[in-house]
Amino acid sequence: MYGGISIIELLAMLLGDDTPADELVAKTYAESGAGGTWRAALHDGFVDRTQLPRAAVQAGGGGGAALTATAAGGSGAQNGNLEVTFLPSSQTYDGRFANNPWLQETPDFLTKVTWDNVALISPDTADALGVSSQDVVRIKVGDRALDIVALVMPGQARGSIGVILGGGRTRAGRVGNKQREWVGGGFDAYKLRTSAGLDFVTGATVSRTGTRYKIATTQEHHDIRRGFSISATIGDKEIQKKLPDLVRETDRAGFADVAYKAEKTHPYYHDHEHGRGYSLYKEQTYDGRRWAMAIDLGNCMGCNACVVACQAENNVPVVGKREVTRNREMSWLRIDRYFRGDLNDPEVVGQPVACQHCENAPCETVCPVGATLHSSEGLNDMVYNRCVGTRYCLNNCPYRVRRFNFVDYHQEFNDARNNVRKLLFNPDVTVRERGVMEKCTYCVQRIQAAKIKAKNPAPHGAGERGPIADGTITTACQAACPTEAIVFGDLSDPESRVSKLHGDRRQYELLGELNDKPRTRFLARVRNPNPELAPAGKPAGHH
Amino acid sequence: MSATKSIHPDEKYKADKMGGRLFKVGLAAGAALLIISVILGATKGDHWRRFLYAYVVGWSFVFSIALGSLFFIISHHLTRAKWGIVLRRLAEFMAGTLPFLFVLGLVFVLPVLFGNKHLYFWTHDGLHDPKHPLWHHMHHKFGWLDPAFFAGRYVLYMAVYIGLARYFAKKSAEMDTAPDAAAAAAIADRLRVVAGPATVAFGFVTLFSITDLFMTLSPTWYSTIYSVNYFAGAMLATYCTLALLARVIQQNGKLVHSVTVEHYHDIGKYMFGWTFFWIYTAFSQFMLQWYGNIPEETIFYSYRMFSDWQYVSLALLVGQWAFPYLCLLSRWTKRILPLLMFFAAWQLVFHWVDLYWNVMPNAQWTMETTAHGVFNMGPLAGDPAKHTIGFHFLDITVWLALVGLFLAAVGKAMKGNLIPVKDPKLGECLAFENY
Amino acid sequence: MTTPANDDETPGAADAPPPDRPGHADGPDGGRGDDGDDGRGTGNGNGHGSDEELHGLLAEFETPGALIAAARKVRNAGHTEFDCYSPFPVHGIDPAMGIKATRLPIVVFLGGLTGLVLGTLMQWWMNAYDWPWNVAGKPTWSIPANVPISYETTILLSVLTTFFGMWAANKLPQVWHPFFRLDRFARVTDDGFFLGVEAGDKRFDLEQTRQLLVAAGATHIEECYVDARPEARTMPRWIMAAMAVLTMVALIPVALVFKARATKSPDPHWHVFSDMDYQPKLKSDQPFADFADGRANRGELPGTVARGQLKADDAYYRGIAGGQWLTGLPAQVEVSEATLARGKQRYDIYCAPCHGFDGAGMGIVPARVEALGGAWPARNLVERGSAVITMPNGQLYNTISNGYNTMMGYASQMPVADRWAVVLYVRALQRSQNAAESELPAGSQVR
Amino acid sequence: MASPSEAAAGSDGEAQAVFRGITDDVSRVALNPTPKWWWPAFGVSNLMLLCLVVSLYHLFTTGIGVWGNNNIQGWAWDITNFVFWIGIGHAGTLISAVLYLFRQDWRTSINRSAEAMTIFAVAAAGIFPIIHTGRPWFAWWMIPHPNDMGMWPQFRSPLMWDVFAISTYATTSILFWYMGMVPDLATLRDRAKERWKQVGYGLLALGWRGSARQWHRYERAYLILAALSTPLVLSVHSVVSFDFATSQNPGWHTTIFPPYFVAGAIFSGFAMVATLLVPLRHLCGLKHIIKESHIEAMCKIMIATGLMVGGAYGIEIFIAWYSGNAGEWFTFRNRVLGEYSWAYFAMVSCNVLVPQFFWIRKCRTNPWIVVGLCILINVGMWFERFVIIATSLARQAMPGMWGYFSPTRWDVLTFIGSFGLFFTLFLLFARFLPVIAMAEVKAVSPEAHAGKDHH
Repeated sequence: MYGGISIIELLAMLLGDDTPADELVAKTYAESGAGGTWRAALHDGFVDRTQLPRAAVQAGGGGGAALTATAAGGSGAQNGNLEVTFLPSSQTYDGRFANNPWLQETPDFLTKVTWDNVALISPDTADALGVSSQDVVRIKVGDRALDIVALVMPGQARGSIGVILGGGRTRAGRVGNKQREWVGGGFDAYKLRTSAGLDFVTGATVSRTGTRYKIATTQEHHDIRRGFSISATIGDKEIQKKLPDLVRETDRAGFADVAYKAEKTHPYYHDHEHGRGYSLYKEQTYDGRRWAMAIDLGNCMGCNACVVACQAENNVPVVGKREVTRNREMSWLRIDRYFRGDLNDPEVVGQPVACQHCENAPCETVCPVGATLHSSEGLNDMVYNRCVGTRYCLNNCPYRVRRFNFVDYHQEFNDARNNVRKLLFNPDVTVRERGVMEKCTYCVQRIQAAKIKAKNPAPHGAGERGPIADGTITTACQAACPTEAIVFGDLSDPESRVSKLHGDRRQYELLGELNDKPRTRFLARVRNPNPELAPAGKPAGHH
Repeated sequence: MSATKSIHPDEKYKADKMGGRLFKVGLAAGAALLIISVILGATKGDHWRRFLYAYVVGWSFVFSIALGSLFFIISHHLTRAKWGIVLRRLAEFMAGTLPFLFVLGLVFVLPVLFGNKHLYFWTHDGLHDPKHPLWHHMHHKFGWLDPAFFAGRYVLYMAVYIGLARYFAKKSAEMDTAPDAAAAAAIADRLRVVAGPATVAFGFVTLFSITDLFMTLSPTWYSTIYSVNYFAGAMLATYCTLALLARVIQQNGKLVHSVTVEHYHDIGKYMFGWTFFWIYTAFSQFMLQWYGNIPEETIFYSYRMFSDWQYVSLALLVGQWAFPYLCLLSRWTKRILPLLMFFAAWQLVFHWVDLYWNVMPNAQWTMETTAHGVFNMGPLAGDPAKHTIGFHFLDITVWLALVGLFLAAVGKAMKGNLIPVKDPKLGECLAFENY
Repeated sequence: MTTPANDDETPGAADAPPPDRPGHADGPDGGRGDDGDDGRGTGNGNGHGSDEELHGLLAEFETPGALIAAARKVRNAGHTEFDCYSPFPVHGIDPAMGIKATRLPIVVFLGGLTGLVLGTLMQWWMNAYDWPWNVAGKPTWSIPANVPISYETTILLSVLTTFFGMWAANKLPQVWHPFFRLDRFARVTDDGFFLGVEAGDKRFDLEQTRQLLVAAGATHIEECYVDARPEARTMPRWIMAAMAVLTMVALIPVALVFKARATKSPDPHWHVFSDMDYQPKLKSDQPFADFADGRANRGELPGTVARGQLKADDAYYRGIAGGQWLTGLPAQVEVSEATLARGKQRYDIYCAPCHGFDGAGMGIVPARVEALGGAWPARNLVERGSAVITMPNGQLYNTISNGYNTMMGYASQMPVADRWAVVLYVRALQRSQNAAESELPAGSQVR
Repeated sequence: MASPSEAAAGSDGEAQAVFRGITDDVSRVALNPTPKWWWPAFGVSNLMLLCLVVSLYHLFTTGIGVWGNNNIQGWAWDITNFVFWIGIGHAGTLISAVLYLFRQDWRTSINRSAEAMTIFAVAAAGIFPIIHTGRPWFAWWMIPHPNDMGMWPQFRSPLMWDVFAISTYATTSILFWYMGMVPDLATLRDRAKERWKQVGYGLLALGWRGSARQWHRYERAYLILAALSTPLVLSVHSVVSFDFATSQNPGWHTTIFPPYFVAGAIFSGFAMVATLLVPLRHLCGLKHIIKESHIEAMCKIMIATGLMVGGAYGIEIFIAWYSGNAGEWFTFRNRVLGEYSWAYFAMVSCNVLVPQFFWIRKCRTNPWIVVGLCILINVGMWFERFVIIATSLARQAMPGMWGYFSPTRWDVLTFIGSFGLFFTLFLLFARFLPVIAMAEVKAVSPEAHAGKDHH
């Protein structure tokens, strides 16, 4: 970027060759005989027909049963003989990305932890050890010891401690270095890891050090099970009760039933397309385009790509660990993760939730200055510079997808030394000031760009004013989704993918009973577990 | 101010035969109308549904007046209010009808107990099937909305009301026969002390009894302010009835000097005040459910806003609130007795419309089970606009029959003095002046 | 300003002699035994000279009851210009004095009605008419949601009408009144009950009225004089001047606001609060000193290939085939009427200004330069035998894309397909300009 | 008495003495030199006010982030404090207006200070809606005015209703208070010795001279103001309750909120009046005007309103269960048994159980007990708002966004600061203005009828 020279160029220069690096590489590539051009290989990211030959492998006899036993039972080992497994971090991998704040603040899909690496302990083992979340524990293996914060993790195998790598770096950079508790940075798990046991070691002893360490999670901001037992039960039970409604699922048999409909019609639910139904007023209608989204839960695997893509596209600030502990993370799109069933062997369900762009959005009606209102195409628009920040909309959003700039998260850009980091902003998206509410916009800047383009004559645009072809606009999350779980488009076009998905029998509205008429609809997940692998006595995805 | 007066020497304040006459007239009219209504109900051919609904409306009308009278008595003792002492006995007579109203109420409570499925929606058998669309909303409260438990609670609520009414009436009557002023003052003090806990009991029982008796007529709908709104209407009706009753008694030559225009003026003020409170609670309920727009709640209003009922709703808004409210603003409306009587009668009629409007639309909540075991919520489900008022002559006759019977019960209770002659504050009440 | 409370030890009421001189109020100061601290009540302003005229008689009574009785008497005697003064509202005095009920309630009702109408209209006009917008699917004019504000404006205007209506009816504020000159009158806000008959009353007669008041039970009677000079009855000039100046000063900001609204200004508006006008983000055309080229816009990094930008087809994208300029046309380019038409259109936009519509190199730009006496020739594209004619298609394409000498590249303006279309059109121009007669279609040759 | 004429008048002169006694006692507070207790009290209040200044400076320069509010609980202490203060204000209006309409003469002894308390409580409340916004410098956008953006406020928002309700309420309270004070200011004008006080009180008294014609219109206007204030006071807290009740949030969206909030407001307001007046009558020597029976009457009203509030708690829970709405029922179970149960039980015990002590006569008459119980009630009423706001928001429909609010030191400082503002204003009032409505006390005293024929 600054016209510096790369290592190969330097080496080549030392050898007296001042060919530019790319040409050097291209030359080497051509010499390698891989076929095609370097440019093509660079563009495609792979070289065709260079894969390894397919290996023929077969599962051993009775493999299913063995796997089941491991998952459900674990080793059940006593303290002193615990197993420690080393897991790469979903954020920093082995620590190499520790200096990337986007990644640091992207919550791990399962643990929802940001900014730190932790030791995962199953609920049973934690009870046996007398450890609870946020306790700093000392894990001893032989003469090696590691002080790391514990997180009680449903689904972790009994008797096994999952130590996540990647934290506790001292020379990673301004962001990645291990710092004070409130800044994060994690723990150096390599203290335990030797070449003798790269993936796991056994014979570990875990003891409480007596100190506590605040973990910043984006869900269960505190342990739901805190407080006296009734309090804990109420939260847990409620989640279990809500789950079948929030994250709808069915199994193969259920889906095969032609009468299956994920939208469990509320008795007072009315047909959105016709009539007033039970609304006490004539609702607004939309003549032109109607943007909408469909999220197929069956495809979502919780990889977080959408979350990071949204953050990059929409100039969503990274807020730091302390703010995350105060529930102030700014990500417009979050993936809710729930555990179902026995907490030692739960099923995990995830659900990406962003602004649902309700037609009857409860957030809009309470804004005193009209800073959030509906566009003629059905977008729930946020007018940043009209917002005075009453936060009423936030309180009134049943989906809790609105994000408030509690302090100036862009303050550091006042410092000239951070100038070059300004380049990370998307020029098409306003950077929000403190005191302003924000939320998912369906990437309105992309929609507007497409609309402008559609008005331009060919060949830049479609050549005439008219419909924007389905698929022309992709939201950032949609573009990043590897499984195409997210589909965006125009409902007024009956042939668009999103229209079809909205007509799918797996579709349902989140919290539809409120008559908010969300434009984002979910498609129920169809679980189809291998009956051989499903633990005995456990219904496969029934609700 | 602290000026007092003694009872006018020419005053006739003994009930004498007036109670008996009222009893006869009321009973005759009530019985006759009731017979007509029963005949109409029997020929209506809807399993007495309309009759029962009309009966509940009529009963809730007279019950609200008795209830309001009871609160009038208790609150007057509690606050040591002076102006209404001359009216207290009349209120006691009206509250004294509660035992009789208890019996009248059994007309719709007993059928429910013995398996009538046409009045209360929750008695419908189909609801107990988990496949029923409303099962999710209802199944947890089948224990509460159990006919036997319901009847038991009815007895309990009425027992509390009757107990309170009898206690206050008895003590008040004792005051008349008190040997001296000190003894009467002691009774008055005693009543004031009891009035505190009595108000508490009254308040809590009313919060639940109204919810139980009338709100559960709407299938799944709920509103926390419902009983407060009913109570507001009840108080309004009570003051109107007090005004009319006092006037009728005066025209029979009694209490001519005791009840003055000042007292009527105060009744008028309270009518005005309760009209305001009624619209306040009604608006709170409506606006909040309109604003929230959650189908579970808006269903109540959607049936009353988008069908023929909308005209009743509008009539209620104008008749129960806007028109009398504006007119009662003026001091003169309250002091010119014919005008005041007109508004008292007007408000009473609209009080009935209010109750009718609250209860009657539920009558079309029919539940049907098709042959295929698929439940639907009746022919009108999902289309509020198809709702009709379904007015039947029965609606009026049952109401008037119950009013007649209520008046008969008032006549029965009307014994002894028409004013508490030995009440320590009576003098101040007689001298009462609005300033 | 009046003087502090001051008890005159005036002899009893009934036999009170008329004061020996008008405005007598500075009798022996007894004061109140309990405070013993006055003696300042020497009636500053109570004395009167020749310029003073009688305002009225002020009689004192001991009880509210006595005041009512006196008021009735005075009224019955036919007086109208009189008033009673008491520390609190005395009940029963209104009928005694014959005060008619005030019409304030009607005024307040009208005020409230105005508030109701204005409040409702305001909401309708602002939310449903002037700028209706879709909020949560609710109707633009949502009447139930307008009730609270209409209600509040009704009350607000009623309250303001009541308050200022009372001021107006009572002629408040009126910080000065002749009776304030009398020290004794200070007790009216304490424990004194007074009845004042004004000299302007048509039945007023100093002696008779005095006798009437004595008969009514007055404990003390005093004459009250005021300064009769006209200038004493108007406000001092300096106060008027000061108020005028203050009003003018107060109007300046308002005037400025109106001026600002009425005029247009090329200046950017003041940023009292930045309100996200200054963004930390960089837009594509923004200068940025941190880079050598001073631009925020970064091009593709050398050696990288963006998604979808592989452009592996050298013939099509670069006009090269096998290391040589392409002589034919890439497979993607279709030789058709439509392509030629497109090529002509693009050529007329991008090329013709210099090369001329005919390709002869005399477009409007060179023509203009020549007209101004300079020379700025563009290449004649159609000149027989010139390099352009023999140039391979690929090179021509390359020239269009990347420029030649002073001609800039048009790659950023014209997509690849268009450039090929222009190549085609230039070829057509060349052909048409240099066509042999034999090449013309039969029947169109010039004879 | 010094004057022979008065002495001769016998009982009639005694009436005048009674009036003068009232004047003396009340004017003394404002006109005599500053009492010793006043300066320390004022100093402490100013220190608390300083907390407000400091915390507001920090808030304005840093952002709402200095408080503990978050993306789950957008409102927490800020709106809790707002509703708390606005509720406190209600007792003043109730005492002056409603009790006036009901001819409760005992109100005259306390209405002035109660009205003052209203205004200062509204002032303390009024700062919160402004400072709680993310960009308070744009709070004026909520006032409808033509602007270069061509935009209007959104009148469907309950916050806009609040703007109108609170400003109307503040205006009305101030006018009502001031109007009631005009005759008493005239008294102070006529009694003040220092020239600047004479001028000051004189200007404020508008030249009041107690003429019967003036009194006639004044009384009528006062009655109208009282009649207007009564529905206003109902509407203001109802509108405040709409802030919550119009939403779809379980725990917020319930129809009983308007009357329930009003009852709660009166409840807390009376507790605050008693908390202030019990010490004030001792310190200012007004025990014979603010009598024990007045304190007792207030205690009884607290029982009544406390029970209304308790009834609302009951019916809310019952209907939450009855409704069959799972979210609604969960919110209430969570309120009672969830992790905020400590707040819920603090609320119930302070608001429902504590006032029950007032059934006992001893608890109504002992000043220490009264003040203690009243402070507990105010604590309870603060918790009521906290419970409604914070616990309802903590666990809404999406379990993925459940949270727990923890206040920061700035939350605490701002809250203390609001008390500083309130107390500072109240002490200034108690020092310089007529703390008791002298004219009204005189008018309702038996002596007001002296010399009248008993008819």
